[in-house]
Amino acid sequence: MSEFLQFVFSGLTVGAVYALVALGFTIIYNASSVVNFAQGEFVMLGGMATVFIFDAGVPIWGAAALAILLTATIGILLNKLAIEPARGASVVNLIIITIGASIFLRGLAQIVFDKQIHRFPAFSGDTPFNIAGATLLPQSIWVLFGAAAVFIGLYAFFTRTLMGKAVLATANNRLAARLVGINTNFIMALSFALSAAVGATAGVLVTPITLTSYDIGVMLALKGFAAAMLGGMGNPFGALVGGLLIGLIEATTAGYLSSDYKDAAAFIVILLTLFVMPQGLFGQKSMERV
Amino acid sequence: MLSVNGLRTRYGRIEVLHGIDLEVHSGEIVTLVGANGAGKTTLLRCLSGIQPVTEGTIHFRGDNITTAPSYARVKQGLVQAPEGRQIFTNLSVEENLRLGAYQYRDARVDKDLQEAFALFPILREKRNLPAGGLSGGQQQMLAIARALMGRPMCLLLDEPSLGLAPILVDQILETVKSLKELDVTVFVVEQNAFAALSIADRGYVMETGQILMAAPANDLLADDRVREAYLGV
Amino acid sequence: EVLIGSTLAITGRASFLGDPEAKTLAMLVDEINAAGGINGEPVRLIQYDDGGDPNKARTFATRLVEDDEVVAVIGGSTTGTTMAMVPIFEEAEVPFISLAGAVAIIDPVKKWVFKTPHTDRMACEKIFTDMQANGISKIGMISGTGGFGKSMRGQCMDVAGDFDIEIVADETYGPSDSDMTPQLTNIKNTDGIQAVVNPGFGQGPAIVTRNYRQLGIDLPLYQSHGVASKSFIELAGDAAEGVRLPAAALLVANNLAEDDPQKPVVMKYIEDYQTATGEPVSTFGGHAYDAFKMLAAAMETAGTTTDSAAIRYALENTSGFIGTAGVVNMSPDDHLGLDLSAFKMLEIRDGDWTIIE
Amino acid sequence: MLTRIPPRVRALLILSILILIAPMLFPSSFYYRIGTLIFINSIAVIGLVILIGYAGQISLGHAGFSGIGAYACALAPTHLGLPPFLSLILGAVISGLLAWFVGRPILRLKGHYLAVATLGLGMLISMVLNNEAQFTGGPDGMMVASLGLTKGLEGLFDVNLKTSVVWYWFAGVMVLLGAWIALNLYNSPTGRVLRSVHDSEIAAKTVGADVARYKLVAFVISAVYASIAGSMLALFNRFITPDIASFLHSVELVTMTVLGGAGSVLGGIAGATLLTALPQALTVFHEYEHVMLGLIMMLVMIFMRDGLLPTLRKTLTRRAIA
Amino acid sequence: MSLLGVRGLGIDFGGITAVNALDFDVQPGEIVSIIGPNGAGKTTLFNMISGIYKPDRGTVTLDGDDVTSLEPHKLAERGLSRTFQNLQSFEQMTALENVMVGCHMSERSPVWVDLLRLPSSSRRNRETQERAMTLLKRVHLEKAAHMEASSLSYGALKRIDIARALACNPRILLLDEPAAGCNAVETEEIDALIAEIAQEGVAILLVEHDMKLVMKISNHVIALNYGEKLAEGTPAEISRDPKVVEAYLGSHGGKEAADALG
Ligand SMILES: Nc1ncnc2c1ncn2[C@@H]1O[C@H](COP(=O)(O)OP(=O)(O)OP(=O)(O)O)[C@@H](O)[C@H]1O
Ligand SMILES: Nc1ncnc2c1ncn2[C@@H]1O[C@H](COP(=O)(O)OP(=O)(O)OP(=O)(O)O)[C@@H](O)[C@H]1O
Ligand SMILES: [Mg+2]
Ligand SMILES: [Mg+2]
Repeated sequence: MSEFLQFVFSGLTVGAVYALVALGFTIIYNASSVVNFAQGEFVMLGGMATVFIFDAGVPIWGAAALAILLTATIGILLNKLAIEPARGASVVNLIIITIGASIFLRGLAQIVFDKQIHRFPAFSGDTPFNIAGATLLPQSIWVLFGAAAVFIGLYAFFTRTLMGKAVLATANNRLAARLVGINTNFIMALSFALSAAVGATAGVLVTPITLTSYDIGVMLALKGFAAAMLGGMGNPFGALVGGLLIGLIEATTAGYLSSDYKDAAAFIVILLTLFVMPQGLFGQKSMERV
Repeated sequence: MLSVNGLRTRYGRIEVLHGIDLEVHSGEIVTLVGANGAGKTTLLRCLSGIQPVTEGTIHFRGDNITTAPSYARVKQGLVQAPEGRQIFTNLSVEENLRLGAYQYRDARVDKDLQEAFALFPILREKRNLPAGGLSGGQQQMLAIARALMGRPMCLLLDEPSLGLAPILVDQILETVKSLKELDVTVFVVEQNAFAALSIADRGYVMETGQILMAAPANDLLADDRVREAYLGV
Repeated sequence: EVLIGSTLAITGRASFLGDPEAKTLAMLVDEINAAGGINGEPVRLIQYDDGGDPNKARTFATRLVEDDEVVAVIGGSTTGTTMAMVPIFEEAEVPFISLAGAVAIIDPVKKWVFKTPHTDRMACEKIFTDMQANGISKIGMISGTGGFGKSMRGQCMDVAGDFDIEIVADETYGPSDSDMTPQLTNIKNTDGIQAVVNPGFGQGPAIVTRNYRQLGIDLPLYQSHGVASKSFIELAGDAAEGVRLPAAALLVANNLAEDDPQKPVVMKYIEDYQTATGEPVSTFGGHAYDAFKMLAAAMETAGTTTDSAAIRYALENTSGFIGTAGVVNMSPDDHLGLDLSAFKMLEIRDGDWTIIE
Repeated sequence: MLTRIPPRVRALLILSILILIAPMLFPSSFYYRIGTLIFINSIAVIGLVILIGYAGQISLGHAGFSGIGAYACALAPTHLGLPPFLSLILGAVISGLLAWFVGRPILRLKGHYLAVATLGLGMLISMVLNNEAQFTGGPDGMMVASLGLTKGLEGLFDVNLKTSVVWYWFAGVMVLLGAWIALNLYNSPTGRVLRSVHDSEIAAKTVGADVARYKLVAFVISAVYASIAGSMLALFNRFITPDIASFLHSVELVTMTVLGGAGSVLGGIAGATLLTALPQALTVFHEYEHVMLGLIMMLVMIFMRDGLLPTLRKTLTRRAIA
Repeated sequence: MSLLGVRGLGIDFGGITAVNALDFDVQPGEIVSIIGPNGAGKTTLFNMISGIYKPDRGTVTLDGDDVTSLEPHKLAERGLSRTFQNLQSFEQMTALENVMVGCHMSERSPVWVDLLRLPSSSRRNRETQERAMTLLKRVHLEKAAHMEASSLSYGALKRIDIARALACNPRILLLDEPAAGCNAVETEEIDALIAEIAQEGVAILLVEHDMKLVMKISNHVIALNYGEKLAEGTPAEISRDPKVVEAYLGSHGGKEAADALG
């Protein structure tokens, strides 16, 4: 029993990390139907920038805030310099642009920062909580809360505010969005800033657990993308559930079956889910009539 | 209200509007007729800032808006119900309508919403359903209602009767006429030229990217060339 | 001009190997040129970044041989890249000194291929020797699934029997995993385990170490020589206390006896490297240091900077060379030339390495 | 004069001429290797041109099929005693069959969901290659038998041939073959259906096309292309690691396809050429290499919307008219 | 036995009935028009007949065979073809290629024949091209043959849609608002075209809001309202039916209908 609980804790910790990345994907996707493959780099930038600002003597909270701000600015620049000039390009083109951006940002990070692995201290120490024989680090609770907070914020934004609707409208039909008076350029900038900030927040929260280096973005983007698709792209709730689910599958497979094939188990579950539910668990079917 | 001078535009290398001059006065209903591919839709796209202008100017209420972004034009009261409906298929009917009033956050939005529902009761029935599920004609109603939510000073309509049942065509024409009473200027592109000309003050005839004729609507209705080429009588 | 080539994993997953290696080589070339070059000729280093990708490495190897026409090559940060390049240097008859770990590189011996780091097999032997001395006979293993971890796991399985050690739990984790508590929970719950070994490099071992403490496992934890850099202690934090690992003298230079022949060599390298880069040394940079110094020495012995056959012959007959890894004595059937004595068993105490013998 | 020739033949002519004259510009024999790698990548990319460019179905897992092809050539000769060339065929057959079996459920998915499903498929293949170390040598890879091209030719002509030179011509012929087939397809009944599926599946169905089947056909063909490319890489390098099946390699292949111009075979080859040769050229930038690579990718996609080749072609014809 | 038979057909969307208990028949060479207010269920009916939606109730028969819920491509093989209210053009293909895809059933061959471009493949290609060109001429679009569909105007695309559907050699053709977006003169061309097709023995099921067109060429008109049959009869009967006038035609439509009937 205690071992099962331990697997669950492990799964939730890792899953919350995936969920945070997936939530970042959701924002840009909802504004532009583009999967931003540089999302992982936002997470990396959040973590790495915090490390370096912290090492320069700024208190951890200040460092984190600065790092998030910096990453959001980079998000805006990415939109302004690479996405906006490509207006009207197909979704595949935009994806390639984001892949280029991720290579670019990674290259830049290895020059501006370095190629070492880093971490900074956990927010509330490293003494684990002991719950029914299983242990959980305080930082894991931070990550879980972070994921929950980001989810609630996004959910409210997309369902309760007109601005949130305008974001969805921009992705659904850019032309129509412009015709009803939405400043689509602003919406895009906003969503890139928001998405980058969410990514950076994830980086800040998870670095004490996962450690960080200039190239962690690739794997995080991959897992986050998978999580977002499992949950149903575009739905914040799906991103949350998808992330946690993949974390749990990996942890229990590693615990009960084989650690060699825990990633495989996650992908098999994703494939089987999609075969039955082609829109993911909570994805919305796009409405197009003929 | 709206004046267009020497407007030219191109898709890639092919020029499709070769210097359009056109004037819409405040409170008028003006209609534009022309065959398939004449460039009517393209002209409206230019007016709304969706299609860049290569030469010429567009003035709206005295301001040069030739290069103004679309959202700024909507803010100034130049609103379009586009061809092909262009609704937000994944959003609900009500969300579509509320986005039509994106510029406004006041109480009048709710009032306008009720008016839109009164105009097209079917939309009230389907207010919470995704707009993509609507029938073709219902989507057309939504597109028009959404444009009205934007409180236009000048409304641009691209084939508003497309796909509408005859009884609704009557209603749309009535609505357009009633807009005139509210001091809304209307510029309407219509294939149903007879109907459009019968409610319009003036009309333009367009052919292969050029204005061929401009005259009071009644004169056009009586013109033999127009009757033969567009009214089919 | 002496053209020396190198292709390393300067970026990518193995960049913490390739990065210090590349920096070390660049530093040594500057140094040797300032001192008049090799046999009076200036040295030019042609350096490529293969990112740890074997296909790229092979392309760069071809480029070094056919386009740049270098006289010798140092490189291959990982076993995969090294093995992909071996046939090229064998065919082109260019001396090649690898900086990767696996024993497969030099066993069986290949005429033109040498290597400087201790083999993973030796690391296993060193760890098991220490275990045997402490009466440990049943162990658990948790290995990274990257090339390094996978290869060392195989070697450890292979030699465990020689030390009467039984591996009763065998878990793995992926190169970018961030939580190993499920695997460690399984190890913890296996009956009779007396110690745990963790072959792997990168952030994995640091996380394993932290999870190990989080779960409150109080058995000895052995890491491999793959974590032999100061940053491991920083990353693992307090959890690193008491962790043991086999490593080269470089890490404990200060603690070496004054009469240790390695002491002046490693002290100088540490100082030079830190001045040149502002970063602390790792044993990985040391591998490159050994390779370059050995190559330069071979060229001097052979008295040529162009005749690859003579250089190869001189390399193969290197003896008594003192490097950061230990004292090297090569022979036609040993292209590594290190023995177990070159490894020191270290334990982390108070956030620093200490030698235990 | 060139315009009188049908576009299909013209493309093949241009390609043959380029392959023939390129070696005259090679400063050293090393460039034969780059040429060969370009050709091998081109073969995989042509497959993706059919899948992505023609049929509009994305795949982020095609490196998995390359992996199957590569390991077929690594394993079959030792374990089954098959000659390397037959192993290549065996790999292609296995890849084709796998694509056929998994293709039906996978291709019911659309857009990003299809992307993630194919990604998962590729990941599964790459995990098997990584984990089953007793067969595959694990992440450190394994040696591959020689195809014996050089030996065979030397026996024939009694000359001393460099492997990469022989391979250059062999791979060049294979690219021509692959391009010929893909170009044949473009304006054929099958190709037209694939291209129509790109724009509207429903309309394609209502004119009587069994869309599910045609998508599957494109998937299988592209898997075979990828597999053959993988086999060739293994036989050429004579050493193989699971990196060939990695997610990053899949992404690289898709990037080549789109960068060059997804809808056109020559475009795909141009993309493969750019992304294969670029890292070699960028080595002069040392640590700025990756920054430059990312930058170039973004710039090409921003300023050459339709991809490298189609954009160039448009500019050229505009010049010609002006 | 009728060519197309519809019996008790019905479908619901999320609890709301879109079409219910519909019965009717279409004979070869006959033009049957479906009219009704927006949202009456006309397009939905087409979608069920052509296999895009699976009906919840009822059957569709072709020549007496039950073809309910058959895949669209199977129905196409049995001679049923259609156009779309929401255009479904192959945007990145030329007008000619759009129509050539329509010829798919007559030109398809094993994949390997196309891959190797055997002479038979080239020959079929040529034949198809000629046929497609003839069809384009029939809808007066030969000038646009080599233009990409994405650069054509709405009216042109509507006509390509018709040409593509004709390319399937249908025995029954479903046209969903073919004249939408065309002016009176263009509508007359379409009207002539439809009559001509019917003359050749093709049955036509037509949805259209242009009463001039409907009343002039239909043999038979069915009026729907809220998914159910409101009235059925000859154009003259329907145009006088007070229920139809009230729910659908209105004064304007009534006048148009009367005009068309002369
Ligand atoms: N995206 C485009 N690219 C290239 N050419 C285009 C594009 N859109 C329209 N055209 C061309 O521009 C011309 C004008 O088209 P437009 O859509 O404005 O015509 P229209 O008068 O609205 O016709 P319709 O009545 O059929 O809607 C046509 O010849 C058309 O082929
Ligand atoms: N996929 C769907 N999801 C939800 N509702 C649908 C769907 N398809 C059709 N409907 C509903 O069914 C009803 C009938 O729609 P249909 O498109 O058949 O109308 P129609 O008669 O073709 O109208 P129009 O003349 O406006 O084209 C409408 O109320 C529509 O909202
Ligand atoms: Mg138009
Ligand atoms: Mg309809």
